[in-house]
Amino acid sequence: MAEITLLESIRQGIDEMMAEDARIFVFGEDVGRRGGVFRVTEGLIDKYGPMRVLDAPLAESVIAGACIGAAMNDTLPIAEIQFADFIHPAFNQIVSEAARIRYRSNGDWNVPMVIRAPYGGGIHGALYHSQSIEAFFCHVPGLKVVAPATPYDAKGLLKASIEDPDPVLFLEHKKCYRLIKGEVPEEDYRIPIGKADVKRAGRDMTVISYGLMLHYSLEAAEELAHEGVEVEVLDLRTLRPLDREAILSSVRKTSKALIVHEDNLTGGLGGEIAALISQHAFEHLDGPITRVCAPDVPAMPYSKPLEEAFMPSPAKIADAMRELAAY
Amino acid sequence: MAEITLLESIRQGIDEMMAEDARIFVFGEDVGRRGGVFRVTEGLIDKYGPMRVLDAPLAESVIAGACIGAAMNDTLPIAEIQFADFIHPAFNQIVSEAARIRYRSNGDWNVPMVIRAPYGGGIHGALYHSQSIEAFFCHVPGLKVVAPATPYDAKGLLKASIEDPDPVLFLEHKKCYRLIKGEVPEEDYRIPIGKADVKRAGRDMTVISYGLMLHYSLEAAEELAHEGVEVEVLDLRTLRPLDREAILSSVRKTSKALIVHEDNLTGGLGGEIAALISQHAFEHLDGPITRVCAPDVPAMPYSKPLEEAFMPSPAKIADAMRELAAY
Amino acid sequence: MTIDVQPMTLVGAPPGVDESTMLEMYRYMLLARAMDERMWLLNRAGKAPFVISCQGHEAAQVGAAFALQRGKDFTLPYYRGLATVLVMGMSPREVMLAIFARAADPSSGGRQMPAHYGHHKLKIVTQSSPVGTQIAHAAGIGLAEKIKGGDAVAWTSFGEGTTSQGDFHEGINLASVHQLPVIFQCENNDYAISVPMNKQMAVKSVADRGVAYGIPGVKVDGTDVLACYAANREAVGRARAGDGPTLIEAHCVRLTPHSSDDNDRTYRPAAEIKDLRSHDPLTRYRDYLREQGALDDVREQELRERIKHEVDDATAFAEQSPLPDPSTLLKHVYADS
Amino acid sequence: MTIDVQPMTLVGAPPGVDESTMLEMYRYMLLARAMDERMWLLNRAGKAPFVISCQGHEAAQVGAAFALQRGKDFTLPYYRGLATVLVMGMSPREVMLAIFARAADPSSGGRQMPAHYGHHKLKIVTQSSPVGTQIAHAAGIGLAEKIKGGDAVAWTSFGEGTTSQGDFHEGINLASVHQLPVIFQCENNDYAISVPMNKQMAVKSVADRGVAYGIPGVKVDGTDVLACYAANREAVGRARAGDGPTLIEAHCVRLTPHSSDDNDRTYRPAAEIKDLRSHDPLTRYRDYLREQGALDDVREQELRERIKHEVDDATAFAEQSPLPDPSTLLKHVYADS
Ligand SMILES: Cc1ncc(C[n+]2csc(CCOP(=O)(O)OP(=O)(O)O)c2C)c(N)n1
Ligand SMILES: Cc1ncc(C[n+]2csc(CCOP(=O)(O)OP(=O)(O)O)c2C)c(N)n1
Ligand SMILES: [Mg+2]
Ligand SMILES: [Mg+2]
Repeated sequence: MAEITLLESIRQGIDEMMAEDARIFVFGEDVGRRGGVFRVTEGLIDKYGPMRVLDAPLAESVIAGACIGAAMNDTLPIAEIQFADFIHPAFNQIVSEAARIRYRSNGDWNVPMVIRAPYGGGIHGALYHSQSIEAFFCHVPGLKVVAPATPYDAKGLLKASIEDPDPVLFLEHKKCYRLIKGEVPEEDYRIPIGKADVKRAGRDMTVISYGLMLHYSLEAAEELAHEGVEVEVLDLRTLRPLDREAILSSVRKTSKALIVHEDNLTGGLGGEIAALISQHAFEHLDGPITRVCAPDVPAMPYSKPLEEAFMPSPAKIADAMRELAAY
Repeated sequence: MAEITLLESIRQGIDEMMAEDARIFVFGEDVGRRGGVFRVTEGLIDKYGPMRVLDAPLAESVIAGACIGAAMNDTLPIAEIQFADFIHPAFNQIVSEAARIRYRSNGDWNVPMVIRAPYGGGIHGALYHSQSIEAFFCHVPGLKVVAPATPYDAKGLLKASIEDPDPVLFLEHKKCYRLIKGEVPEEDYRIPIGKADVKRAGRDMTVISYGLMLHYSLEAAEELAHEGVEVEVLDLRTLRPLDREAILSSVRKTSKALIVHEDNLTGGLGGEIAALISQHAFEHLDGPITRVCAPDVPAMPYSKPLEEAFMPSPAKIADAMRELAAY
Repeated sequence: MTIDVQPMTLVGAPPGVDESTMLEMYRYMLLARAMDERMWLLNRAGKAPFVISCQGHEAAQVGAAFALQRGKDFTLPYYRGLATVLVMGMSPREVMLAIFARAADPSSGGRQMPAHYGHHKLKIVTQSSPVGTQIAHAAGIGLAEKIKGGDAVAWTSFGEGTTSQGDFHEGINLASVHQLPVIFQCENNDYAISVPMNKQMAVKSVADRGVAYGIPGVKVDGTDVLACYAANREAVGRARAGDGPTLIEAHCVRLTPHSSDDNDRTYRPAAEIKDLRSHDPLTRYRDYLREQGALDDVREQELRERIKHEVDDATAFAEQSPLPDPSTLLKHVYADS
Repeated sequence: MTIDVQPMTLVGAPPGVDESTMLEMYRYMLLARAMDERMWLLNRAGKAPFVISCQGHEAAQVGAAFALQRGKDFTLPYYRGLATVLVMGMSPREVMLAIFARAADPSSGGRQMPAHYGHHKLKIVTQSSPVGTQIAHAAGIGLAEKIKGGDAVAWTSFGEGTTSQGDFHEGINLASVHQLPVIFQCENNDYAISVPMNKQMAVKSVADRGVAYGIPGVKVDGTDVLACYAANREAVGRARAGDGPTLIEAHCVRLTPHSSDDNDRTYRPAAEIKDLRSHDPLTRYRDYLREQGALDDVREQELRERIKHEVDDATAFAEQSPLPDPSTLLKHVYADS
């Protein structure tokens, strides 16, 4: 098996699907000649031509809105939002339209589209090129939200997302793009949407995370192993729908839960996870459900010392693990 | 003291503030001659003229965006979004701009504006005239979110919101507009943003709610009193920033928590509240933190039987109270 | 605000429109009006919580829909589009099912307010309440059609107030950049609820905005069904030929308050309301057909009776049809629910 | 894509512009260019993670800013607005503080990327990254000014790609409905990162879009500082007189890649890149000033030395200035934090 980066695994996934199914097209700013600002779609325009790899006008609402329309006319659009921070102008189209079309039409219409969005920070992107936006969309029935952390998961989940008959928001962590490498099999495969994955087994506590923070959590877990604490690390992979069973059964086993995300604490996905656990695994809990998240400031600042102060780090996560273990 | 409706208390609040401060103006669709589709601003154009009560073009993004600009030019705008469901086109202006301007300018600029939005259902408004939108904005640092349930609180909080140097989203429950009446003192007063209020004291469990559901919770609490269960009902009033102390101290006292909101369960504000409690009042908990919320469907349907099935009711809340009491 | 529809002369039948077609247009206009008036009666009788009208827009909608191909072309009509959907194939019974919010309502199974039309088999695309979103969808449908190499057309409608929305600009801009087969019909009735056009835009005509996208902006008398047909037929021809989108402004009249929740006397001058009826597209077309000798009292009479019967039948059928079962609340959130 | 700036003749000085003003304009253009080039050096040296240029836009910005009143009028310049903010009063030291993300950076205290300008005292309104939002803010500032009865003007800039955003439409539409004192300057450099204008809009000129709002749409050679000054001076006059907004399209050249993260050779024809320098606004203006006898080698030389000194000083000052303290991370979320 070949070792490739997260970025390459996503490009491969798109490429292999486009080769198979002529209904698939890519629509976004600079996705053509430029191959996207991160080069995820590099080379696709040469392979599939300008009618299947289209540079969109600089207008996110119609990027989403047009893909919604196209999805209702027997095509399978993959919209690229250049930075997740710029998905907000499309909020109405995604929340009021894409997410509600099946329900409001009583199942008569549906919107099989994928919206790819690079998110997350730690790359000197400052307030508007670093945001974690998942919490907004994890609150929206009718949407699915996927956030893989490894090349293997990303490729398998991307293919599943393109085949999904409902709208899927596919989140790609910018810092993981080239940092995270992994083996990906030659043969065709899928990772089902809605299934979490235990990336490290342990009996002393459950850490629930995703994206870049999943990797930081694994680092911290490694550190605690040397201190004799066996941490189980659960990679959500899909943020909506949440894999309730995976979360609850792990916590019932370890009886302690630590939630880690890069998004702001208040109103973040961690709240929902804590609520699930505290309602449905209450009897098993042997310590307070703890969250390690970004502080409640509008977004990640540019200047290095501020960016570092903002980001949850393996060290901060390890400290929280120790505290919870000691409880 | 006079008994007035929630709607009248809001109109009075705007009117009295406009009379005092010439910097205040109202900007929204149909707020002029029509006095707003709910008549909240009725009569104001006659009193203050068309330059302080302006009919906006049918464009929410610029309603918010222009008020942001106006707030930076020494005026105090009150934007009206005709229905909260239609705030989504303004999401980018509110989240990327209004909420971030103070932080991104390191305190050099700020946006003293109020955005009023009628929200909530139970009025045959269907999917797009019934939504609860608070969770999206409660996740946004830099914003304040207020949702009063009584005429007294509404008037006092509205005045505090207009005077607040930061952007405030002021949510008005449509069904409460005329249904909820209450006494409001003649004299000038304020209700501070960020302070919850115990609307009913009790020792057996804490119910945390706001808006229409606050009233339904009080009804249910009344019912349980007859069964010998003393329920404490906490009215959040402000949804961001949350009154952590009020929530935690009440739960520490009663050791049981029930959260009730009309918004969809998953990713709703209830998750954040549950997380706060499960992390910071863990030792005091004597039962699972329970949530009574709307189901995870895109929004409230129009047809009566479906609308009723969607809405949390006093009966559903009472059942949850009984179950939690029996735990 | 004065309504500058031309004096009482209609453009007359464009080539290829025979008498039976002209009468068919008239029938649909009458049907839409009769359905609409019945809805108001049901509302007053407490049987329909909400009504929003197409009264005054019938000519614009029937003229346009006659230029489209049923079952082939996509329509994305906004909430005033009753006459549009009738011509595109929705039956009076199907329309009434929505008014009563019944389970069998094909648009939404009673989930949405009435007038939020949708019907996949008829390629009527499901509509929502936030105005203008469908303009972007229409552009996307056109984009997909171009990608697939098909020759179907996407037709969408909206009010003049909705042209203030960003989605109006973004959607038409995309369609014009790629020369997509889309027709954007603005049904200008001078008001957005209570807001008059001069508070909505600083131009006299929405059609003037075509220039900003390098596409034809056509202004047509929206109370003249034959003129609206001609304008749309030309636009459809351009679209199918790959010559790109057209922006059509059909100047209509809003003969009713905005909706059953509105009272237009609070903001609309009495004289203006009084004058509206003189611009009723039905009266104008009836007079024209009579002049042409295409219509007489007898035919008019039998037409009206036939329509009354249809509306009675649709109302009775819908009223006795069952409401949605509460157990279906959780259905259709996702494919597997 | 060919850049259709007129042959090498400038319009010449409009009435009331004396030689010292013309030289002052030149000085600001040189200063902006020198600052910009220094930033790229710092980026290459690994001292500045991000640079985005105003190279090729200096004439459009200096011409415009000279038509405004410092400290009175509001400017909302987008990220290419280096020359704009320099003329409006931001010092080279203040600009460099942002490049090094220092605590004393007046725009954001090092919180935002460089080129996200803001300076309350100078009425430079804080800018964000999502393009086009400032267009709505400018309209709102104009609205407030009208409500207050003041005569300040709001001036905002943006690229041609940004005209595809809904906020462009909504903002200009509002300003035109209320005849607000706002100037919308589109600095058209033919590209939005890699996307050429013909994939962005189906019109030849952004100025054509003024018609859609019933306001003047003025197309000006954005490499001719005096022409840009004249166009903006006229627009400012209209705005102050209460005659409403103006849309100005200044056709510029983008002499650099989009930003330090971009490589334009992957999408921009080599010949086109080669040709760009022949449209350099500085060269054109220098030649003009020499023809006019306003400039000679000596004056040019001392000007350049003075500027080099300023840039050296600003760089040294900013580099040794302290970074933000991590403990300030939580400050300024709300007034009381
Ligand atoms: C985004 C959004 N904002 C506000 C509303 C509330 N609303 C419904 S209809 C309407 C006026 C529409 O006017 P126009 O576009 O002229 O259409 P008309 O009803 O006059 O035919 C408004 C403001 C809405 N439905 N959607
Ligand atoms: C809403 C939004 N979408 C995407 C981006 C990413 N982006 C930054 S600059 C840019 C191109 C802007 O082009 P133009 O408006 O022509 O200005 P120019 O850079 O050419 O001067 C894009 C797509 C953004 N900043 N904001
Ligand atoms: Mg209208
Ligand atoms: Mg450009």
